[in-house]
Amino acid sequence: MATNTIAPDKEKLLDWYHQIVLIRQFENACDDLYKQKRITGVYLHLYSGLEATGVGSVAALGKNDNVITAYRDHGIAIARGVDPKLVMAEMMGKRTGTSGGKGGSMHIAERDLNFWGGYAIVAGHLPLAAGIALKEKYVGSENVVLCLMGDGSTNNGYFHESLNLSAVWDLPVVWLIENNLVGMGTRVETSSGQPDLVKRAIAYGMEEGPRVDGQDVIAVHQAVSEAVEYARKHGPILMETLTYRYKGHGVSDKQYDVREGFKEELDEWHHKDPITILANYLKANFGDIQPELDQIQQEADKTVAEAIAFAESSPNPTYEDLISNVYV
Amino acid sequence: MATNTIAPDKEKLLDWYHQIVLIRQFENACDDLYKQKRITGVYLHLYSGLEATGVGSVAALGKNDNVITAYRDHGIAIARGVDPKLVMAEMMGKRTGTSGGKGGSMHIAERDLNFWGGYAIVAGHLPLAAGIALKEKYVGSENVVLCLMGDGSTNNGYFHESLNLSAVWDLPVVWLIENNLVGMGTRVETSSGQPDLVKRAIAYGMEEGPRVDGQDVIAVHQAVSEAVEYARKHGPILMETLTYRYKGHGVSDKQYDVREGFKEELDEWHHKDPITILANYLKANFGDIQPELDQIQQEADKTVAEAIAFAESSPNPTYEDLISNVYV
Amino acid sequence: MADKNVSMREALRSALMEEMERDESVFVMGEEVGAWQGTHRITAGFLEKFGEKRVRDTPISEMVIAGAAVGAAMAGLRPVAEIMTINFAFLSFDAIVNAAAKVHYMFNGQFKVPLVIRAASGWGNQATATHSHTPEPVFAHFPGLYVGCPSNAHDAKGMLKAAIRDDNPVLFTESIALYPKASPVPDEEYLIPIGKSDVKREGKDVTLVSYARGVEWSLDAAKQLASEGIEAEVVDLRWLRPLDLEPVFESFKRTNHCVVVEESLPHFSFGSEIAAQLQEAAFDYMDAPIKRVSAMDVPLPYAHDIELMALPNAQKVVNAVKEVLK
Amino acid sequence: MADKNVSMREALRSALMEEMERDESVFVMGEEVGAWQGTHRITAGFLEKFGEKRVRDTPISEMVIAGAAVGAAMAGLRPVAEIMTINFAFLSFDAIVNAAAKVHYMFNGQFKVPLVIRAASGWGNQATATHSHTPEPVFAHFPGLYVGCPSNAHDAKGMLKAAIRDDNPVLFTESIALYPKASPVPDEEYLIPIGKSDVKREGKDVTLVSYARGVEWSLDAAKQLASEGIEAEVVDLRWLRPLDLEPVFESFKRTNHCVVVEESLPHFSFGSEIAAQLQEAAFDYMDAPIKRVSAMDVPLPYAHDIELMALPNAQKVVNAVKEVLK
Ligand SMILES: Cc1ncc(C[n+]2csc(CCOP(=O)(O)OP(=O)(O)O)c2C)c(N)n1
Ligand SMILES: Cc1ncc(C[n+]2csc(CCOP(=O)(O)OP(=O)(O)O)c2C)c(N)n1
Ligand SMILES: [Mg+2]
Ligand SMILES: [Mg+2]
Repeated sequence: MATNTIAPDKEKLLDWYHQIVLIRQFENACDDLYKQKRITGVYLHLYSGLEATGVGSVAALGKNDNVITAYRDHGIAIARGVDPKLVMAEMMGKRTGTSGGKGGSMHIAERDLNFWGGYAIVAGHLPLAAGIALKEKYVGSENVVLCLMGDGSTNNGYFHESLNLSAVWDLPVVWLIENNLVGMGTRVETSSGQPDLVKRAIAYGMEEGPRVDGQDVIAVHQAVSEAVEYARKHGPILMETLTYRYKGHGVSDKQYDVREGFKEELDEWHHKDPITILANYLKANFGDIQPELDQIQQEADKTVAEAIAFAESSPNPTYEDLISNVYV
Repeated sequence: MATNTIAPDKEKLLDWYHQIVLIRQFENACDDLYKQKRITGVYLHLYSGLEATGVGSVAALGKNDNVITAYRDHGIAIARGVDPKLVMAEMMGKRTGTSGGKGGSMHIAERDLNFWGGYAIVAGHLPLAAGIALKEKYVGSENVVLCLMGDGSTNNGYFHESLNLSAVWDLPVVWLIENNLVGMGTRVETSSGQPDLVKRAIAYGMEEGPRVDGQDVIAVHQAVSEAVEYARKHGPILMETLTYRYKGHGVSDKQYDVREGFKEELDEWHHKDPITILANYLKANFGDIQPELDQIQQEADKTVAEAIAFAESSPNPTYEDLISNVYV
Repeated sequence: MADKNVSMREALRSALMEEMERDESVFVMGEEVGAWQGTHRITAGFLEKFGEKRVRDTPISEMVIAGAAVGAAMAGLRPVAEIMTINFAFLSFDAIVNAAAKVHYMFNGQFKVPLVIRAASGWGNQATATHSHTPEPVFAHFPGLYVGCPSNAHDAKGMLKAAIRDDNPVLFTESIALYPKASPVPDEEYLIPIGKSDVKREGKDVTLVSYARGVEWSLDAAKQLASEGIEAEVVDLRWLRPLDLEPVFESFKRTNHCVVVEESLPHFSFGSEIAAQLQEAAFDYMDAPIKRVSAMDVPLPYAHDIELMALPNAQKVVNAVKEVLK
Repeated sequence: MADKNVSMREALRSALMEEMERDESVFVMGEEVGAWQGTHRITAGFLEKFGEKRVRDTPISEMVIAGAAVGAAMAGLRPVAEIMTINFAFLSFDAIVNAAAKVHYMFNGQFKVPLVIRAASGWGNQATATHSHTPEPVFAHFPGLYVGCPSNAHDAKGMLKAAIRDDNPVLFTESIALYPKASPVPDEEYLIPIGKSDVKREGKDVTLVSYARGVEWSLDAAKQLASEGIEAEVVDLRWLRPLDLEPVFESFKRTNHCVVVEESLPHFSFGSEIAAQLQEAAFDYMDAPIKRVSAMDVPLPYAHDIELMALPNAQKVVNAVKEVLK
């Protein structure tokens, strides 16, 4: 089905605003819940700061298109329409979670929404994306795959083999690098001989897509919509959004809350906050919209509160769950 | 130490001619010996047709520089100065072989010549090359590593990770793709999204070296000498030679001798035979040189005959050899 | 119809061809499977018959061959991915044990992975250290994956068909040494269920437990032993995952003696697991320790005669049997 | 000098630091080992002390981290490459088992590979299926490689130093759960030779065989058993390659009962090998079958309470001991 690439209307913009605010609120809640030990484990990677990339790119997809990402997946799940209740339940390892509590924070998926999940082996989901795209091509559909990945994953062998295969097989994949400038602690300039990551498309004779402002949901949506159209018609394309994560890499990061030495960079990026940018755009174009924005904020708070309540009142998995689904 | 990049003199040219003829003769002998079951096993990959690349590139190295390659390694070993007797003994799995008969055709090496060997996992030797180059840089030497690889290896994860690491660490490596147009049966256009393989340097912000005529030993020597100088001063460089193998991929190739459908291509490349090209150059520049060339041919025949005699009269490895060198 | 004598190569080829004829969603991908007709000629003629869509040549990219096959399987196709030889599956190791074997569980059953990864396995032909592996036990260590290893043409056909029709990921290895070996194969269709072992020979004196090429050594040894009045029972496990050991226990309880035969390296391997389970399941029936005949514990060399010293064979099995019986 | 109580993390850190101070050719490379101070803080302060030349941050490229370390070692350096967690070593699998473990043999001793690959190992912290491996037995399957797995701070320091000074490739795994655990470590230098196991507790009634984190479970179980009058001997193998089983055989010949304890998956694993060798070496001393306490045979889940059901613990060891003794 065709994807709309005309300038988004107010309704759509408010919907995106709602998604971004909801994700931010959800991640803030996860942060608190982890500190309160109501979410446990060693891995929790927040999407705070990157929301515009997830919301804008996923919004460029049709309902039959596909999306897959890495472990930093809560925001993508919510943007794709996964019920925050089920996501939060998964965060808490509950039986009602998207993966029945067996996947956790890094492995949210919703088959019915063609959200193929979050994966924790860096770049390990790229070949899966190629395979899902192969299926679409094989059955002659027009559906594409949006594969989000971090900047750090582009230095892995999986990246090379997957992008090359998608090129020689003309697979309908939008390879989208969420470039937040850093892996865990290693900066792109330190880890990539070619820091201009989209240029790596040349190595595969692949369409070199744009490098867009990842904080501006409208810009992201526009660019990804064009990339999606390209992929539908011609095959793979590599693109990049420039974005930033406010927190440390994950909860195991010694600088999870206080990121020493990054104060200036943080300030700079907070000034480019996806919520602020979109709010300003809405105010500039649709007059006094603040009441609506406030209401959206309240709805988001409510949704997250309900998600937490649902999750905490949900049952834990049982021994039966432990031993099931090893095999079909 | 510096490498000579001025136009090669007669003596050097005749030396190269001798090496090329010797390699050709050696490979022809291997071919016969295999058919006579005097060389056995499932793997035997001849260098016939590619000699100018091996001889010209290795000639660009100083004695303290390093060279490493894949399983198509006989020619590289001989070009680096490994005694053909020891190479042939290895082919026959004899105790006197370069690897004591434990390595065989694909694993010739001579530590004393900084020939780090042939490796059979496609692209598996690339990270080793990076590591050897790291040692040179670590100890502050000026030595470089010449890493030869096939076109097919450039689509493997090892290629991506090794070239990227060499770029971010500025390692002194000349990455030389012996592009003989095909893997086993798969053509470069089919396997590589970017068939212009040197362009892959861009993905690593690496110096993009030339794509040279791999049949012309003088051109190869000149280009690799420049690449070596570049690597010594600045770090890694990716270059390519266009060449061709006359035989099938290896003895297990159904089209090892008769390469159906490739008659025209074969003829075309036989017209660009490294021996003919160099012989013509010598004749054009140094008058009636045929007698010297004939004598070189005879010497090569003699060397190979002696190598076979040496190998066949050498002892087989023993049970002691079987169980030794598992650990230091 | 009368059974025909066909090679394991031909049996595998017809199994794959019949499944591709039967089900549009079955396709093959891998290095040189198409234009080149398959390194081991299992897919000879396939490109011509099924076309480029279903017979897909890949670059030399084992990570994505396995990984893309996982994705295609999750999405509903039934890929049969060929890794040219099992040695190169070490480059697919993460994709096989950490993706194929995990996604069904990790996402609580949302995704199925109806995938078969075929690979030629085994050594003894001077392929040298990096190309001389039979690491099936290493892969079988990981739950979520099935591992099948046929010992003859008949089993190969029925097992491969079952693997292709199953909704779980299957690593299917084929002994290079067995490809040319012929045995009777029925014309009519048959499947050999995943996880079903098979008694290849009955005997009362000793139980030989093996799979794949080891079964051949075991049967040869059994012949030789019979001529000396020792009747060996030979159990072919066929699948390392799931392991069907009931017939082994049952046999051992009669013979009270066992030798495990494997082409693989000796440690943390097949023989280790069989011996460990057997001593636990049938302790009261042990008249002697369980012996293992395995590859020698060295990287494998090129020179043929020392390579053969390292390789198991029927005589080594015979010797082991005599030890446990004495 | 009196021993100090230090954590295994600190012991490993000082071992590595002392070796780098001692030998210019020793250096570390890996993801986040430098500026980030090491994911598990083993290299905290190293970049500042030794500089970028000897403390090398790498891209997320496990194939070349292991492979380049092999090349650097062949060329004469002594790399200590860190693979952040053993799970990612599946991407280095070929480089470790087919390069590091093979080049010395394949080229008949022309090259040495004085390499240590360090990796954090183990699970039980909700890291989920792809990040919850203890696959040491899988790597130990391959000759040419050494595999070391310390069970406490004291051993960790002496073993890592020995590994760094050895001229063979060593895979050295460190149990994440043990990093914070403290035990007495001498001030003066000491080495723990490769391939030397250690009796951690003496006892006459049953032999517990384990390594790494399993030793902790075994010792806890032994305490509990002692309170019930059962004296367990605990043998810590320390190294899975080479395996030093003499003390196990010797112990078993006195206790006649054995339980093997491992954090790894149960099949084709550590317990399998120990049980197989024991029944062969000490058959006449077996009063009961050898039991294994291992991880449950499933991919590991996220939810903590079901994860803990799958994880071995002291109580499971106690129960197994009582079974073999009854
Ligand atoms: C193959 C592999 N190596 C290492 C890790 C450990 N690790 C987890 S996330 C991460 C950094 C990834 O950075 P990037 O791709 O930029 O994603 P981001 O976290 O910035 O979104 C690393 C090294 C892993 N999970 N998988
Ligand atoms: C990782 C790996 N995959 C597959 C193979 C089987 N194989 C051996 S050589 C070869 C083709 C290599 O082609 P290329 O790199 O162009 O080298 P050439 O033989 O042309 O010199 C293949 C696929 C292998 N040895 N290693
Ligand atoms: Mg990043
Ligand atoms: Mg080639």
